[in-house]
Amino acid sequence: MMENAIAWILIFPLFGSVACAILRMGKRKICYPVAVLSMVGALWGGIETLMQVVASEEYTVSYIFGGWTLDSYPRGVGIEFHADILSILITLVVLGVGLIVALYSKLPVMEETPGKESIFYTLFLLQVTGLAGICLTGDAFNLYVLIEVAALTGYGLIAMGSKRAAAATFNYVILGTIGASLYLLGVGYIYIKTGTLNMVGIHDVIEANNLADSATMQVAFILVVVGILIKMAFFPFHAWLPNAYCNAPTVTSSLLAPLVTKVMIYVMIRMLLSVFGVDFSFELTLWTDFMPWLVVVAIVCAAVMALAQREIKRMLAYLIVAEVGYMVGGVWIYNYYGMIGSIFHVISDACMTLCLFLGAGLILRKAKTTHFDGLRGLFSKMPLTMTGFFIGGFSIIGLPPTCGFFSKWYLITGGMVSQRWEYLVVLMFSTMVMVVLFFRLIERIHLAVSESGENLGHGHGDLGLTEEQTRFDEGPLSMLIPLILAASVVLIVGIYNQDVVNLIKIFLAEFNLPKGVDY
Amino acid sequence: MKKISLIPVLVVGVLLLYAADDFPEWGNPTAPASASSLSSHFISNTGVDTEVPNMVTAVLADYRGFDTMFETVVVFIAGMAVLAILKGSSGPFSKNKKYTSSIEPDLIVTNTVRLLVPVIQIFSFYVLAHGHVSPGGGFQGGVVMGASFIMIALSWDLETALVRFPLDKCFLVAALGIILYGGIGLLSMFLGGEFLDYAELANILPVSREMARYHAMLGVEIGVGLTVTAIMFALYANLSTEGKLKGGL
Amino acid sequence: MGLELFNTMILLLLVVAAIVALRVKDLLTASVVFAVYSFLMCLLWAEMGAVDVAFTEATVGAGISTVVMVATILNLKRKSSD
Amino acid sequence: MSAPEAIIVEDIRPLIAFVAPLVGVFGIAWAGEKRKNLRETFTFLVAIIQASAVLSMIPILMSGKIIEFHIWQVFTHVPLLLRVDGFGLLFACVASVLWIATTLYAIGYMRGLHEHAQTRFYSFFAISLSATMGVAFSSNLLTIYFFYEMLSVSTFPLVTHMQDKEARTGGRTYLGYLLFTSLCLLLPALSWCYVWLDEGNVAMDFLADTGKVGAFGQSTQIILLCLFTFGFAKAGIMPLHSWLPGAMVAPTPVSALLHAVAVVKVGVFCVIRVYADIFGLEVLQNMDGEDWMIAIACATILISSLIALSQDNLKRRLAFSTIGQLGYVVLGATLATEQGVGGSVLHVAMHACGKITLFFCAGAIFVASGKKYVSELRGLGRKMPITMGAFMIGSLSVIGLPPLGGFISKWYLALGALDRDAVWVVVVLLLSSLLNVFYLLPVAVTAFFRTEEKENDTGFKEAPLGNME
Amino acid sequence: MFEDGTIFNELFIERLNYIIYVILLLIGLHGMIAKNNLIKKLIGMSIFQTAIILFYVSVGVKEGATIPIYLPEHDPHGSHVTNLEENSSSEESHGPVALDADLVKGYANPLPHVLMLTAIVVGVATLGLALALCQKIYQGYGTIEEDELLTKIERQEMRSNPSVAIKSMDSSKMTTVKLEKSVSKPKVSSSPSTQRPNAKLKAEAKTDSSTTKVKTSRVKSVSSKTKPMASKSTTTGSRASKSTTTGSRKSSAKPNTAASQSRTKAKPKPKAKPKASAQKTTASKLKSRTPKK
Repeated sequence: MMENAIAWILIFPLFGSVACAILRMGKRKICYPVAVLSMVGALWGGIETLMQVVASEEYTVSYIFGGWTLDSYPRGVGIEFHADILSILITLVVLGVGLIVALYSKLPVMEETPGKESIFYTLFLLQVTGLAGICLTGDAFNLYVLIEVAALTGYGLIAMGSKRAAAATFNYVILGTIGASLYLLGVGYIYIKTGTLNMVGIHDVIEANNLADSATMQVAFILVVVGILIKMAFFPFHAWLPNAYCNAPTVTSSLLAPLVTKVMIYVMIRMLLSVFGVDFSFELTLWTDFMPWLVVVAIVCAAVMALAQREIKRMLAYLIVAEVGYMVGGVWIYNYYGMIGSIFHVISDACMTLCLFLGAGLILRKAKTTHFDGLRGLFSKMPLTMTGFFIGGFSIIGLPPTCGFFSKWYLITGGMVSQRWEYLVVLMFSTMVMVVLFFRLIERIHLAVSESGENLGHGHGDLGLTEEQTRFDEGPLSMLIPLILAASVVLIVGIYNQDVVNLIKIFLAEFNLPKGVDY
Repeated sequence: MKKISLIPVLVVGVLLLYAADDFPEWGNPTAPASASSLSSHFISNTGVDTEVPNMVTAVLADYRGFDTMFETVVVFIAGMAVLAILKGSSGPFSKNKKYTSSIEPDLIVTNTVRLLVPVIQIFSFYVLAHGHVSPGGGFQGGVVMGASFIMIALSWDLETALVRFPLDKCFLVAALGIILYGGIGLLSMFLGGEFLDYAELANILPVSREMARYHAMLGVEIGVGLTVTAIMFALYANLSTEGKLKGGL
Repeated sequence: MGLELFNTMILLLLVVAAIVALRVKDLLTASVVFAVYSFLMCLLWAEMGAVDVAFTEATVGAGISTVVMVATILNLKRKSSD
Repeated sequence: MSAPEAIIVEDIRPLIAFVAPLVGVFGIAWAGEKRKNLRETFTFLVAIIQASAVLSMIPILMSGKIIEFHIWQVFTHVPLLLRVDGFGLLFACVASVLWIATTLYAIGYMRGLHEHAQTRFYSFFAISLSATMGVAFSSNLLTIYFFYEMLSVSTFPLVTHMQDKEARTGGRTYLGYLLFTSLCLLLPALSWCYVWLDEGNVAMDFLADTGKVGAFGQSTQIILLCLFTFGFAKAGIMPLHSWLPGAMVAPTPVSALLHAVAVVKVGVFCVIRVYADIFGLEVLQNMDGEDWMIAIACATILISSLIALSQDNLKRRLAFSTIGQLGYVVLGATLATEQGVGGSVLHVAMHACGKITLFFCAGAIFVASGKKYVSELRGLGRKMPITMGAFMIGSLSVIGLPPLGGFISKWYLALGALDRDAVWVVVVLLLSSLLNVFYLLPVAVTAFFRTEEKENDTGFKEAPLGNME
Repeated sequence: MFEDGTIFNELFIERLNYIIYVILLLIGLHGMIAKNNLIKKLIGMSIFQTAIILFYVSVGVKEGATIPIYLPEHDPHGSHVTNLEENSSSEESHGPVALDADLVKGYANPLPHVLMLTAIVVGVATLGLALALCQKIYQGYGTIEEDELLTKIERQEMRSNPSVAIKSMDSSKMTTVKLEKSVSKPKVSSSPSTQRPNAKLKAEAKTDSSTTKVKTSRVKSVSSKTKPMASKSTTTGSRASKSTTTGSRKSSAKPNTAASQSRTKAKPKPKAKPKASAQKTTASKLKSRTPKK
């Protein structure tokens, strides 16, 4: 039972979703507990695998489906799940966020997509299966199939919203397909040169007859990386993200926003480090020169666009694009600390974005709008929700006890040590923008001043709202507790950041990334 | 606007052509892809490992069985997503034309279809079951079976097809397909092997380990066939009537 | 030389079918031409030795996707602006 | 202060001083509007616990020991460590004792004006005080940064308490300056030190790592010094000072305690920590560009005193005088001599007591008569003798007349300047004291006909509320 | 099968497959990006995917190799096994033997074929889903042309905004007299709890939060990308996308409900001192919003 815990991570949500589909006929109410239970089971599998990974001496668990063990069959005959520290950490983030959103989803699903609960939970669980599978798989083609599983469920979950969501999803389908197909083409080019699909196998063949300088491999590298950048909503290809996440039902955006882009960044890191190898991806190709400048453009534009928004979820969507810029920058400044910062930022950004989107969902439910004008007096009306929301906000700004500070800390260190001043400057600029964004929001909620600046109340704290509007009425408990859970996770990850960073350092030990610090 | 979008297309084109001349020559057996240890193992050992003559089906269902399971899940997702999008959706421009069967089903068409459908369905069973030896297998068999139901819907109207294969049953059958596939994998896991390790089924089946794989593959193909049949028909039913399951073509 | 000619002919026809499928105005004809494109592709693969893939493309690729596409088009407008 | 190698004692008291207000916040929030008196008693209780914890540490420190308490290991090599040494304890005593006075005062003030949302007011007040304690007892650069940020964020609701237009502009300038400077200037400087010194595993501890910054080149040191000086914008050094007058929008108890004692002093405290404990006096002395800092400090003193002259609004005048006084403290630090730093440390305490009295009086005047402007105070002395008396004593102490506290610290500052043989600094000191006289005394004179002489060193008055007509 | 013709023939014909696959890929990609009609985009997408499948299959081709199914002599259950029926229990014959190297050359490489089975099915699944999306778009907006769709979305969001913007414009003019805050119930910015009756309708009507023009998928042109128009105009009632309740939603009525709703005058409930010098319909006035903050 224990030794194939890694398989249980995927089996639980898969069979949970099928159970939800079957229960379509029966009672509607049973889907929610089934979803939560399967997520709990998956999380148990994840933790169990983490124990195994940490216990094993070379810190990896390799599990081949179909019994084609390595000793009697060449590597790559069966599909191999190659879980090392980085992949199991990201899997735990995926499963944790999935569990919290599953707990959160009880009421909003019933209200926003009445009559389709069981379909919703089926797609929800399959989405989590796809994402967890992406983090664990060690086979390049299997990764494509899992990316498609995650993408298709994502299209379905988003398009369940209004007709406006359908229009936004169409855009997402086109872009997603281009990205996934380019990745598939890249894997094809790798296969034509190396003859194997197993990631470790590919790495060995590239090392063995140093294919790095062959034209096909260069093009394969470009195709794979561009494909993943498209899927990741990196700046020039981010057009689908704001529309998709704003018009989607609340639970969908709370599930997709924290996970989809982060998992794709994990895929990029996996491709750069484990498949192509450090010197192939960073030394030979000239990406490391122009990529940070692209990141600078990405973060600046995303931050400016976030400033222009008048609606919380759209602002958060542009913030996600900016955060993607952070992580891509962290990877491409080709530095030990930058990589630690980028990996830690994947984890912390997932928690932060989850916290913010859950809060936005609650605000939407209670204040009937997430538009900036409708938020006045929410501090007194829903204090817990607002504290949860703004813990996420402070974490994005990077105030100390939260996890955002530490990821920004490592990114700054990486930028400094690798002498990438443009990356540092853009980090500072975007922090400023995020300070303005969130405190503008606090101001809107806290003060009784209209946008054009004239007083609304009679001063002395009268917010110009009726008593009934400022009466204390929090959101339902089933939505509030997950938000508080998410906010506390943000703080806990911040407080125990050293343990996570040590794990990351163990993972990065085997790649000799330049430390760049010449004392 | 069209001209501007030509630029990225040309850039990609140049990129691909630049790599094209570096490919190994066309079809020579010593190219890395064909001569790699992986594909030569498949060709030489499929007979030994799984006793299945059709290597493609062997690799599809056994060696890379996990891929195929997720492929079935992709089909299942397509069906569910289409249902999710179109269920109960109506807009100002939706063609909720009442189904007035102005033309009742044409005599010749209905009769030929009545004769053809059983043959098609037998052929689909053949394709599914004989996937081990001749080209074919779960997907192709399932689609042919689904096509037979669609043919009924085309010739008569959707209601008669739905009488034979109601939509709720569709999704039940689809789910059962995946459960069958996953179930075989789980069973082999409970019997001590990894997930989807069919050889372990030899403990309960009175056959050798290779033959256990042979039969397990058949079971898996049936699972895939069930799912694909149900989803293809559900896809057609939903798309042709915008989810209202009335009318159709 | 026979197979060689056959192979090249199919490839050229494929390109023609693809271009026509995208340029023709009426969506129904476009989907029919796309069905032709799929069947040509299936022929090419059969000739190249990929029988399983050809069978799948014939049934799944050409068969179902054309039927589904035609079903959708009949629910929408037939005329396409470009 | 780099005290001699003293014995380190592990003790829980600094943690109590830090955590007590945080725990109190729950009590206050729970008591809430309905049980006002219970809420007030909670605030008092917490203030007294904090003050007693701080004061009880004095004897331990007198016997030469240093108290430490390890809270959390932030990075493998950098702990979040509370350490109580002389300078920190002095500042903590001043802050905690004055918090009790302010609480007493705030109760009268808030109830007098029927202020709204008092629960929020008291709870955020307590949080900012715990942050002040944290800064006072922090042992390394990262800890001080943590609590500095915590203080900035927790004082924002207090500054924008009125929730109206002025509160918005005040809040914006307040937070704009503080967060921008801390994130844009302080964070890079901080991470620069943490990255480059000792291959990245330096703890920037105030005791152990003094003078390590010397390892950098001259230009880097100067840049770091500027980044730190202007990074701690709470010290209100000239170019980045305008948040302080802007924050006068807040109710008077806030501006009294925070802008006379807590927030402003935290800024200056950090500047002194950086100058004395990170750079160390030797490194400062042989840093060539360092006397520019003295020039900046003197400019701050002179310009702010001049502006204070022209201010009619009493609180804005006091605000600019605070900037001036802070200029003294920064001046002491920039002089980089033992005496100078001693003087500035003393001035921190003396100015705190003096200035808080002035703010109390300003608040009392406002509560009683609703007057805000100096010109309106004509003849107020007869009606409110006690308040104006206290005002008189407070302003004398701030000006620095011999018997009162202000004088002692200015005296040491002058000595420090002489050690550094910067005579022009002494001239600036005298000139600015003159200016202090010009903008503080007229307030009292207009209110009184005759001046009273009363021997009262700290001008500590119980809340003037009791005898308001 | 391929005799070695001239070098040109060798180079061109040999590589023809790869060149054709690149051409098809480009046609598909161009179709996806440049075509205006949504269905055409989908056809382009399918061509794009089939081109990639063509590439994979042509990778697996071996010269002079038969299809990857065992010929009778290598067949594990083939003729050399004494009894011919499938599950012959008596396996005593020498059983299937692994082929040696030169025999392996006789069979095509099965791996690409397996991968492409999956790719085809994924392609069809995506196509089915995208067609469902097209139907929903057509139901809602009545068009499947990209440009018409964008203008319609734009108009719908503007329709739900302008009534607010204009209304709030003149409302702010009316309330310029700062001091006398006559209305007991000050301007309800947007959480119109008092308008309980039509809140539900409004909540249900609003489908989208703020106008962001759905950026056409001019994705690939990195430099000359048209940035999505950051939403300048704002809507107040930006309800989350309320899915259509089963009751048929008079979406056509949506535009005027928004406008009418904002014009309805909720009677200002007089509080202690109703000094309403000028009768201001402020209660339901949505708060004044200058377009650019």
